[in-house]
Amino acid sequence: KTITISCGAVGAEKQLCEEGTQAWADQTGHEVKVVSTPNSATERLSLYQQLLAAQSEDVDIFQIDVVWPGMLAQHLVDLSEYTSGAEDAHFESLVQNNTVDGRLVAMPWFTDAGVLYYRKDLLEKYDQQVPETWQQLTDSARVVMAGEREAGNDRFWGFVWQGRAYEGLTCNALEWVASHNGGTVVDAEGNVTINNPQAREALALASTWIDDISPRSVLNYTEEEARGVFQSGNALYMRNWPYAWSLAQSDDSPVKDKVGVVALPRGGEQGTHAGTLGGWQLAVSRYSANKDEAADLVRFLTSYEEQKRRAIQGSYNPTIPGLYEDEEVLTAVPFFGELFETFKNGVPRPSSVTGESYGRVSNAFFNATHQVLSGEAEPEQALNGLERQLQRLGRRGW
Amino acid sequence: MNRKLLKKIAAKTGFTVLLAGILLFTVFPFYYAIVTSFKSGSELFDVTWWVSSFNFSNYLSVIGDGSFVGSIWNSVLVSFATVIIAMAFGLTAAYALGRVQFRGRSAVLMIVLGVSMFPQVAVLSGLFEVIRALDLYNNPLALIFSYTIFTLPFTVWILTTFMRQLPKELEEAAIVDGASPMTTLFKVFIPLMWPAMATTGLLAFIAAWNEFLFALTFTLTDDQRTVPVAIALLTGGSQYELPWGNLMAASVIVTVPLVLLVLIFQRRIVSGLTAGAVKG
Amino acid sequence: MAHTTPAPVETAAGGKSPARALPAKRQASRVRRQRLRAAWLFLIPMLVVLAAVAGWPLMRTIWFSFTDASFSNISEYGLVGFENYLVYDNGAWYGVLADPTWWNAVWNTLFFTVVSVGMETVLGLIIALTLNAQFRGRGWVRAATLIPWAVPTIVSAKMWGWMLHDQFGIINEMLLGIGLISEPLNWTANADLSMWAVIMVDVWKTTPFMALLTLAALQMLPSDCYEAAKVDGIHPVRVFFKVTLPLILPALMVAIIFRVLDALRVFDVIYVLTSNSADTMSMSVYARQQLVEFQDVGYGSAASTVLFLVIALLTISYLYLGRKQIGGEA
Amino acid sequence: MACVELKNINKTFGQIEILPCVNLRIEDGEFVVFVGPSGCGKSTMLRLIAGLEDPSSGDIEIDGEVVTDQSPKERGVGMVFQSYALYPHMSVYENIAFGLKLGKAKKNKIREWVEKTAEVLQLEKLLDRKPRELSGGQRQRVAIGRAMAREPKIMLFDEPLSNLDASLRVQMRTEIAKLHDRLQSTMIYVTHDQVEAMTLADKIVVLNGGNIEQVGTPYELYETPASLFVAGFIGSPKMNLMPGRVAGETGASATTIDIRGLGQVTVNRETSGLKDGDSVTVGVRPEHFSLALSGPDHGLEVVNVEYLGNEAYVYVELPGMQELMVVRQPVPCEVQTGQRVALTTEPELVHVFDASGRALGPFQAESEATEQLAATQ
Amino acid sequence: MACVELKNINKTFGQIEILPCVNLRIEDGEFVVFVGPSGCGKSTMLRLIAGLEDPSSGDIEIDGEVVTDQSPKERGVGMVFQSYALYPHMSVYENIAFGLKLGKAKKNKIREWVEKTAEVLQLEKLLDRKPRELSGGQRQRVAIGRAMAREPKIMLFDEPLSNLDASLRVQMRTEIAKLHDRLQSTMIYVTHDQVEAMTLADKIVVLNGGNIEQVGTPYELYETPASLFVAGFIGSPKMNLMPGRVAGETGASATTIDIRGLGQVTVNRETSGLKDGDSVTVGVRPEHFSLALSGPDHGLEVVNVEYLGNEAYVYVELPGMQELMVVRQPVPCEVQTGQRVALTTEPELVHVFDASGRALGPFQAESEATEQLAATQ
Ligand SMILES: Nc1ncnc2c1ncn2[C@@H]1O[C@H](COP(=O)(O)OP(=O)(O)OP(=O)(O)O)[C@@H](O)[C@H]1O
Ligand SMILES: Nc1ncnc2c1ncn2[C@@H]1O[C@H](COP(=O)(O)OP(=O)(O)OP(=O)(O)O)[C@@H](O)[C@H]1O
Ligand SMILES: [Mg+2]
Ligand SMILES: [Mg+2]
Repeated sequence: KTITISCGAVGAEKQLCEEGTQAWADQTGHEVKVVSTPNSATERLSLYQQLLAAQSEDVDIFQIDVVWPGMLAQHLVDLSEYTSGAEDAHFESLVQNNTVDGRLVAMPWFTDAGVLYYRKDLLEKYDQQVPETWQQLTDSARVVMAGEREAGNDRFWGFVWQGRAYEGLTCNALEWVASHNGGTVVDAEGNVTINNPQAREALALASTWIDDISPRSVLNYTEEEARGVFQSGNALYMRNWPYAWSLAQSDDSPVKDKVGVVALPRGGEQGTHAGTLGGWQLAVSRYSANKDEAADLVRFLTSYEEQKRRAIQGSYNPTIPGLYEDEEVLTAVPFFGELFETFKNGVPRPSSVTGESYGRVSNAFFNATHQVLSGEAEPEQALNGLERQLQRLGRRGW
Repeated sequence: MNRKLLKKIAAKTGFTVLLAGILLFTVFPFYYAIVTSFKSGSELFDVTWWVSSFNFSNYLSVIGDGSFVGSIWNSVLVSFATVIIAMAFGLTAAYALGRVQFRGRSAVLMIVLGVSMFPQVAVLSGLFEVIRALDLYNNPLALIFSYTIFTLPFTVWILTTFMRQLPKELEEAAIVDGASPMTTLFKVFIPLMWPAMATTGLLAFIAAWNEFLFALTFTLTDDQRTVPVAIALLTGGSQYELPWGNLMAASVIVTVPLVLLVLIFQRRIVSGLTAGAVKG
Repeated sequence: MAHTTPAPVETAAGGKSPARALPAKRQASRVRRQRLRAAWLFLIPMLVVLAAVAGWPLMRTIWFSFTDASFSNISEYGLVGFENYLVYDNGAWYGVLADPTWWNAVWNTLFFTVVSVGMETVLGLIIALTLNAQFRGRGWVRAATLIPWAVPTIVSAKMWGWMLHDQFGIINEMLLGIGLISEPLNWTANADLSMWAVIMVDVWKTTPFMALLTLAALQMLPSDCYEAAKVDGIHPVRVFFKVTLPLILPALMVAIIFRVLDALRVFDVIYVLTSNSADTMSMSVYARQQLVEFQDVGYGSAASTVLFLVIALLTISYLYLGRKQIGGEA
Repeated sequence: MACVELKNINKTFGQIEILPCVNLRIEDGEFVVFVGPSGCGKSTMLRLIAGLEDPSSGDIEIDGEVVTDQSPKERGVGMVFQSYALYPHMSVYENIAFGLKLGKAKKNKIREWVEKTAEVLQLEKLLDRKPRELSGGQRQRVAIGRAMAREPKIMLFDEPLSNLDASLRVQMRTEIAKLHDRLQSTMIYVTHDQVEAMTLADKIVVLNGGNIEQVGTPYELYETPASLFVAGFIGSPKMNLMPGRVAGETGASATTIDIRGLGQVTVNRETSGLKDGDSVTVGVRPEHFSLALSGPDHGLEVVNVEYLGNEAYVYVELPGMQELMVVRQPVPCEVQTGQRVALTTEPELVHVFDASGRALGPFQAESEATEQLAATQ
Repeated sequence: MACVELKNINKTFGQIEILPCVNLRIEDGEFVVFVGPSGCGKSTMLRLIAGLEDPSSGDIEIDGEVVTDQSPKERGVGMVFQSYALYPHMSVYENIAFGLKLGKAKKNKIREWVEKTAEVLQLEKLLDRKPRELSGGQRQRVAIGRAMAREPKIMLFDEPLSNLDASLRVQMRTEIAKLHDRLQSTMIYVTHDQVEAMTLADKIVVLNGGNIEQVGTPYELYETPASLFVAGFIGSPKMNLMPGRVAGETGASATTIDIRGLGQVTVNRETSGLKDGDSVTVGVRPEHFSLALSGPDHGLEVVNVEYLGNEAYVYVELPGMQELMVVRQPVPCEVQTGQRVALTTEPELVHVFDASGRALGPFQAESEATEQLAATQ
């Protein structure tokens, strides 16, 4: 039988996926076809939805984002019938995230969480500490920036992150709010929690960064723009996903070996380290003609061995806690160990609870944030508006 | 005499400057893409004006990916077929709309235009259903079929406009010579419509060549995909990394055939085709 | 030999008998009918193809605009009437027509359309006039000018995003280099600039479209009245405005129509360059956001339908204003 | 067999009535020439007959069959367009061969035919040229060739020789006459050249502002124009027309007419409808005046003498008349500008038109005058 | 002031040489008419003078200044195009006014001007029409109007009256002559109408295959054509040309020439370059033959009589010659087809051309013959 799987696009991700599926195919004698899908998550989602809405058999296994299970649940198979409890070995938060109405619609495959990149050399040069809180980050960034600018690099900035009005900003802002103990916009019961003083404080702080330690154009940065600035040596700090690590460490990188990675700062002394949970899951389509084989492939791909291989070869964060203590893994990616907590306790976006409204929630959230950042609205005003908007969205239940 | 010479030189210089300006305006970003396509890794983040070293690794990696070459082939097939269909239906329709006066002509024109008034995303789902119903999913035919939704109105309108401008007497002469509408169209009008046909053809070809949303949605496997999708699906080592070098190399690769195509067909865009036909 | 029925001979002045009843307008003759039939025969394949491609999707979109269908479960929906368009609920208006974001998108789109199509038309004309001249290497220049149109939109938008980058974008480098600006501009993030950045990219990308169509129109002009203008010693600028422009106007109008249609539906450029930013959100981006990101097929379809109506309205009034040029002689 | 009949044809362009009501019958094999002032509707008539234009009302019959509905092809017409309407993308050869090819003739047949036609039209060397590389006259000949090659049963020529030089025009005229003899097809020909009209026509139709003024043989038109208009239109230089006034009794074989500035003429016309003192117009053709030098105080002043090589036109001023009188004289011409001359003519050669422009026929009392006139031919 | 001079002008289109080497001087204020067979290069010459076409080599001077690289505007020319070249989107009014506005004339000034021009051209009622709604002749008049309204210092007319009816043509011709008188501008005029050429021209230039055959006044061309070509080309119907052979002594005031089928003529030409037995061509104009009826066995057969109204052409067959001889006769004409006639002429009226086509001048011994001839005018 031929199983069609959508995993990754091309490049290293696809290659890893192909190797994994090939191994399974060799074991079982089935055939696996890998289809590539767009890089952009929204494009990928709409493509999936076209296929699923048409009840297409064309794809058996979908690689889905951590925020999608709520939206796609009704098209997906309950995997718990096939996994015989294997999901228990994974991060609990992820499994919960993937369980919709008691059905395990997807298996965690790899995870992601926002981390802070910093320039070891510069911190040393200006005698600064690796920041523990956002405030420290702000202060040290100012110092280093002033120094570097004086030294002639007038394009040097303190902190770059993802400020464009898109999902990435939701992730960033959620980190600020959550690290200030400001909740996750909508709590697990479906109540709108965003309009609280901590959240206001977090946004107010962030909005001071613009034109101070962050260029105004950060308001239009996605991951790559930020990495571009950072990797060309023009920024002290960067908030990004772990993927940037291997690139920053690549041979032709000007910042090679000058980069450190830590968990994102806390929001004040009482705050917590918070990294928004990202990552991808594998799910089986309800319309698949080969559900059994597909589920088996999912089980195989999410297994300990396969995740270990991917962690070593591609620095993909495993979803099985045990792997963060595996020696082989740690030699390949040293910071996995240090950041285990960050990955384990990644802050989930309120996607499960808001279900198919998540898109609107996230949109409302990043738009409100963007307004605050760009100075069009005061945090208070923006959050009031956001709260009203979300309450209206959720007025009949999510 | 001297002033005249000066004036001539000034005019010539002015023209050259204008030309240079136009070329700079249109080609510079592409040139920059070429420059970028020879870079790799962190070089990308440096601003450079010239190609410092010819590093073909991006090209090799793009071409080395077998499915990319295949997608070029798919694109060629799809675009050519689209243009041929658009031309075939467009020309005949343009003859009817441009040369025959009948009631409902403007209504037909409006309806044809109306088709291109919905945003692509809005028709996407419906079209997807049609294509699945016709069992064309993941088949280049689906693209050829769906592309007519934007190429056809365009060709019909443009060709109608140009067809209308041809002298009435020519058609009358053909009628007196006993030519049927078909013959008139093919033997008399089409040869005179080359500038319009080459232009619309090129524009439609490129539009089909570059179409992304339909191509992404209506094909699934790499061996059926077209160039823009293939380019969009070029990614780097991970989810967020954009492989700039590869992307630019791929863009350069797929633009070259188009440039050649334009070079070939622009010869058809010549003036004075109807010169000498009628007096007065 | 000649059995002529001599017509009553009348002098030129007294020619017309005052009360000759004009017979009722005759029916279309057979020749005309034949031509008509040929015309419809020619038209029908085109119409059938269009109907096959577009009929269902368009109907479906309009239909869904009256429902509360959602993307994630498109088969279950209820009819909601005009709720997606406009509804009064709990003391407030809801629906597309009551959404300030929508009206902001409408305004953005109109602004974008007017400015970018205007600029494209002017630039396209200039380029076309240049390419119309005879010079060595004209073919290459023609091919070169078409490149922006030939680069896939996604690539070109990304390319420009890169070039417009405030940190390592070459545009800023260039402007800094010639001293036009003293510090890098935030093209895509700055609310004041981002719309202009979008317009700039769109102008760059689609000017070739205008230029090529205009070129075709120029090349199909009758040439001999230019000689007359030359002999009459008329200034080239005047010739352009009084002769060339009126003569290419029909083609230009059609080119503009299609550009306007595209501009009113603009999506990729804006989406790639500035994402969902409210400063640049267009009607299509709005519709897509509703449809894809918010999963609300009903609402998104309503937005699409309103977008369709806006475009249709604009097009019809444009055609009406320009009917002389377009509907003119046949 | 192709006789053409126009029945109550009316043609309007929008608001403008071009042909109010035309009735005309053209016999099979006849050579009919349409003449008339510029813009009077000649081309429109041809186009109606060809079927390129629909009449606003009325019917066209060919061989008794109403063809208003038929296409030009079915009507069997060929046409030389006034504006040529050559296919600009085809060579001269292809232009001429196009109709033949559509007629499904054989390849070498076509070549033969085209080459023959081209030879007749002196286009042999130009067969490979495109229309834009031809001179005006050459284009016109291609247009003729295209219509000729197909040998249709009705041929329509719209000023086909207007751009050809005199000697070529004579040759072409002869060729067309030959073609007519050979094919016996019906030919309808529009021309402004009087020589062409006179020499080619079996019948001339004079149009004026969309109305048919007179139909007749060249001889009839020249010798007995039915109206002032025809009299003024046929003949070049045109007939001298002078306002006159009946002086004395009418209705007899000799009527005296008073012409201001010229004196009295006695004419031999049917003047019974007139009475003493009525205004009439008197017409005398330029060749029908005799010139005699008169003394410096008598006669009329010669204001201009135009030398044409084979003849000369003497322009004489008639006091009180705007237009000059023209007298044809052989060369060498004896009078010179500034001299004064006396004009004389014969009574039979004087045309008289009543106030409404109708010509007065020859005096009918015994109806001999006419016969006598005819016998002189 | 505008005298035009062409110096060694050569013009080729691709491979084809149209004008091999033309030298011509046109004086200021002169009215020059170009005539020549269709396709001989007349329009090309006008276009070269106008500056619409660049000469392949040679120079064009206006008032002594080389203008080869000047634009038409700088040359100060106006032109009526053979193909009219009207602005298709402008009304008649706008077409005529378009060139005028240039001079920044006031609006009502322009209107006045245009209306005056339109009146002269009888276009008053058509001022609002577009060219496509006009008849051929009306379009042509618009083209004339456009050039006339501007009153340039050099006016070029390319067959401007070819599509007008005879009477309008006469009027227009007069208007052009008036315009010439008024403006004193240099006019260069192409026509195929011999009457136009003869009446309008100060100087006629006869072109043949790109070469200037002869330049002269109408009188000179008609009376003393320099070559066989000019002789055959000027005059309609054309001169009768017969092959002959010198019989007897040459170089004297009377040379005898033997014409096959016609007998011997004695001419009064400079024949010193010839010798007994040499081939020559003898030319006699149709109006220079006298006709006399001869017996049924004598003389030549009349094969055709063409009636033209004001005159008749009698076609006579000369045994052994392909072309028919034409004799002009007044009407009523006394001979009829089938009769046999004898032709006679005067020695002074006989043209003789040597084998190369050059005309033999009048006998020069005392150079009196010419003067005498001139005196008769
Ligand atoms: N573009 C061209 N290419 C080649 N030959 C040309 C071109 N234009 C004109 N000719 C040739 O040049 C010759 C002269 O053309 P021109 O138009 O000057 O003739 P013309 O004397 O005006 O003739 P007509 O009386 O027929 O108008 C013709 O034989 C014509 O075929
Ligand atoms: N499309 C039209 N709309 C309005 N009037 C027209 C149209 N076509 C022709 N006419 C008018 O009809 C009249 C007759 O035109 P037609 O072409 O038959 O004239 P014609 O006798 O051929 O003249 P010419 O000798 O100048 O060619 C003219 O006065 C012309 O202005
Ligand atoms: Mg006409
Ligand atoms: Mg010419």
